[in-house]
Amino acid sequence: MKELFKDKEHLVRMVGLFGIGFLLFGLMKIILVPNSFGLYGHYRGDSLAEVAAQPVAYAGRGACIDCHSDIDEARTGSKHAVIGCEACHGPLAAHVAEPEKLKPKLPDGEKICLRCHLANPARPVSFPQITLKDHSTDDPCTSCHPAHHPEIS
Amino acid sequence: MKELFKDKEHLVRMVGLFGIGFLLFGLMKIILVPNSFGLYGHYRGDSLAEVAAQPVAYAGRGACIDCHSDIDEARTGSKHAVIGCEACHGPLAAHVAEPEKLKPKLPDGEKICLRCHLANPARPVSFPQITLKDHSTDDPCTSCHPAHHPEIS
Amino acid sequence: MTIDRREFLLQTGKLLILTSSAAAALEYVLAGTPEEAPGYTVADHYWAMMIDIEKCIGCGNCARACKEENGVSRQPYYFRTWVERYHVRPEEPELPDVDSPNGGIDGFPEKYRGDDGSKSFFVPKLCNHCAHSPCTQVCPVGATFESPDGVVLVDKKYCLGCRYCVQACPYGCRYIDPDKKVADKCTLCYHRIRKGLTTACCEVCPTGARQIGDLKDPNDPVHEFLRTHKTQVLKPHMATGSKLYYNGLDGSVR
Amino acid sequence: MTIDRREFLLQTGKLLILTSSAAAALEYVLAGTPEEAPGYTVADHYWAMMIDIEKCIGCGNCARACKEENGVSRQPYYFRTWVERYHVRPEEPELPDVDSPNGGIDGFPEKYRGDDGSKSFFVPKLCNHCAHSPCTQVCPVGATFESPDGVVLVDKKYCLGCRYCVQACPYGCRYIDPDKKVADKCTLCYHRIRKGLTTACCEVCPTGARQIGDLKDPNDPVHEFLRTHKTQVLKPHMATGSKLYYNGLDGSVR
Repeated sequence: MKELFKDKEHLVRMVGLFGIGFLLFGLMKIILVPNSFGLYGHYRGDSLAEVAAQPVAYAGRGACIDCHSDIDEARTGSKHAVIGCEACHGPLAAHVAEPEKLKPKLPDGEKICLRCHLANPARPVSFPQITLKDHSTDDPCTSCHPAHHPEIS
Repeated sequence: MKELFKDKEHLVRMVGLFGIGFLLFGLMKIILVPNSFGLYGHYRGDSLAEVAAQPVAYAGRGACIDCHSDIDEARTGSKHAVIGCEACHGPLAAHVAEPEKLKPKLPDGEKICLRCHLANPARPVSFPQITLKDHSTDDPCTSCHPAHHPEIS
Repeated sequence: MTIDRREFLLQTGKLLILTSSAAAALEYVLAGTPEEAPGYTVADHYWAMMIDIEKCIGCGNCARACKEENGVSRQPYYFRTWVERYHVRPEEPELPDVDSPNGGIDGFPEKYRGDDGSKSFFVPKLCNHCAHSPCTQVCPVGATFESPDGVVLVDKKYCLGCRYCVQACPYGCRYIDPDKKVADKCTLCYHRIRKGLTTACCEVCPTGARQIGDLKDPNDPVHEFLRTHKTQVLKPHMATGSKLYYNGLDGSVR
Repeated sequence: MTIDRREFLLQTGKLLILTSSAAAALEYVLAGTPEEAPGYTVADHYWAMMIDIEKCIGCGNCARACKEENGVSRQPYYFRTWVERYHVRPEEPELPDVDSPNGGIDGFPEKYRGDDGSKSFFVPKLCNHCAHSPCTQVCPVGATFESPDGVVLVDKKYCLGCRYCVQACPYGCRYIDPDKKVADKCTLCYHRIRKGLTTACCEVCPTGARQIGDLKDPNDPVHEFLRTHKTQVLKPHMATGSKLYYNGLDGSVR
């Protein structure tokens, strides 16, 4: 038995080195691997909340209608009733946050109308489309078709 | 020069053998490769006509209506007007060839009707389907719905 | 419950056209020399088939008529065309249940409930008559080929029955004829379309879910169909050049 | 020209539901602590998107709103969502002309005739939020991943900008953010859907051609959509488990 451990010095040295190695590895792991890594999978779990923390630019039609229910009522029965307000009026979360300070501009009627309704062969045939030169007048679209209820009855 | 052709005998033998080989190859090609092979592509061109020579079992609605125009007129305005006669009556080219000799049997009404109209969740919802136990009577289908004009007006 | 005047005139017009050409050909058919029927030049035609899933009611008329017309074995393992029923459960849209009892010839017994949130529909299948068909590429003797008019055919006199083509078809549309022991498959009723008749399956389809079309004929309704529908072929990534165009094909269909 | 009573009630009902949950969340949004908005557990949701090609009019609202909402570079080479115009000529249905000028944001100038027998339509594109996404598999550091609620996201703090994921995406949906030099892509407006809001692109789509849906919510209209439509995903043979479901997808779309 004593024979076996005759040259034990190199064994002690080896065990020592291994121990230091493990300690260093553990230390590095604690320092380098973020806390939430592996929470849900092979990625930083915290990054979900970080992505979710991005501010909102479009408030959503719900926030608009909270104040402007009169406009929503004006759309009743119209094909435009299902369109989000910000589809034409642009992103308005800032206006919702500070209604008085940040007032939205009125959209440029004709440009906005034609964005959807200018004839294009790639549009579904059932969708209402106009060819400008064949259309009745040169008046602005909204003079005949109120934007919130464009149907001519 | 004479030196070069000193042992010409083996050359003559070789040329002879090649000649016989080519002749045999040509002969085999003529015998084994069908005439029309390669006419349109890497296949026997005649096989097109051979496939096309198969006799017809279904005469097609055109041949039926040539004689039975009264039935076709009875279908006018019905949803069944566009259905081929042989869809219900079976293949009748033999009857067209010998109208008197080979008389078709009347189709088994109910079975034929239900083949299309028995309710099945895989059928398009817009297609008229019936659930037998919920349907009005036990009478044969055709007592209310004439097969050639099934609409109840 | 009546069809409107416009559609009626359209359908009647179609029938008239069909009648005259079919009648002209029928003389030759009945005389036993159909190959001499006039007016067919292979270079003038290029055939395709369109299937509208939205119209298929799974009546099995097509599979039944195909066996009658082409003398296909009555055993339930041999079909040139057949109808599959798909049942797609919402949990596993990529693993649908598919059945095709006797190819759909005897109908589809009620098996699934219609109100469990699942989606079910019928998919008629047949040879895709590929423009770059794998089956013709593997034939060692040139016994199967794409005809100049776009139909994939088998030369039954020349076929060795080696089964290479059966293995090669990505759509499972070939079989070995149990009597003749040679490869067999849908011919797109080549003996009919050359005479101006439609295929047996199209002739008996009650809802018009199947239509053959001549891509080289500018007046063929196939062009209108392809223009006004969003069509899909099966396994497009295999680049087989399939000419079997489906409307309303679900992503679960393989 | 009016919508019927039934549809009106349906749409109004949807708005009411949206309003209450959005209003509850908005307080937190405006207070700058949106991650604390109540009522969202990742395990309770699983997001997908449905696009109905039959409804898309190519107005470009989606692409425009996406850039506004997510601060995507205004250069015309960077898009999280964009609209492609397909123009399929009858001679070569497999080789369509595809264009997407500035992603569709400025509209699609008239370029093709409608009466030449061709077929044209719009195809909105975005990240497919694959369940088995190739892009997350190649990331060497775990900076991109599928979240438990089914959204493929990028950890911008952790990304090295090595571009492996950009190469791996079979749908071309990733780019390197020109400012931050890290991978960027559609987040399915993760910051919005966690608050009960819909995505910016869905919010501004005037025809309802886009809808997000929660596959784990039995009351979500997504189930009705998937049940009543024949849906397709892009490149199904790549088995990416795409959760971007198209209705009315043409076979020419790649």
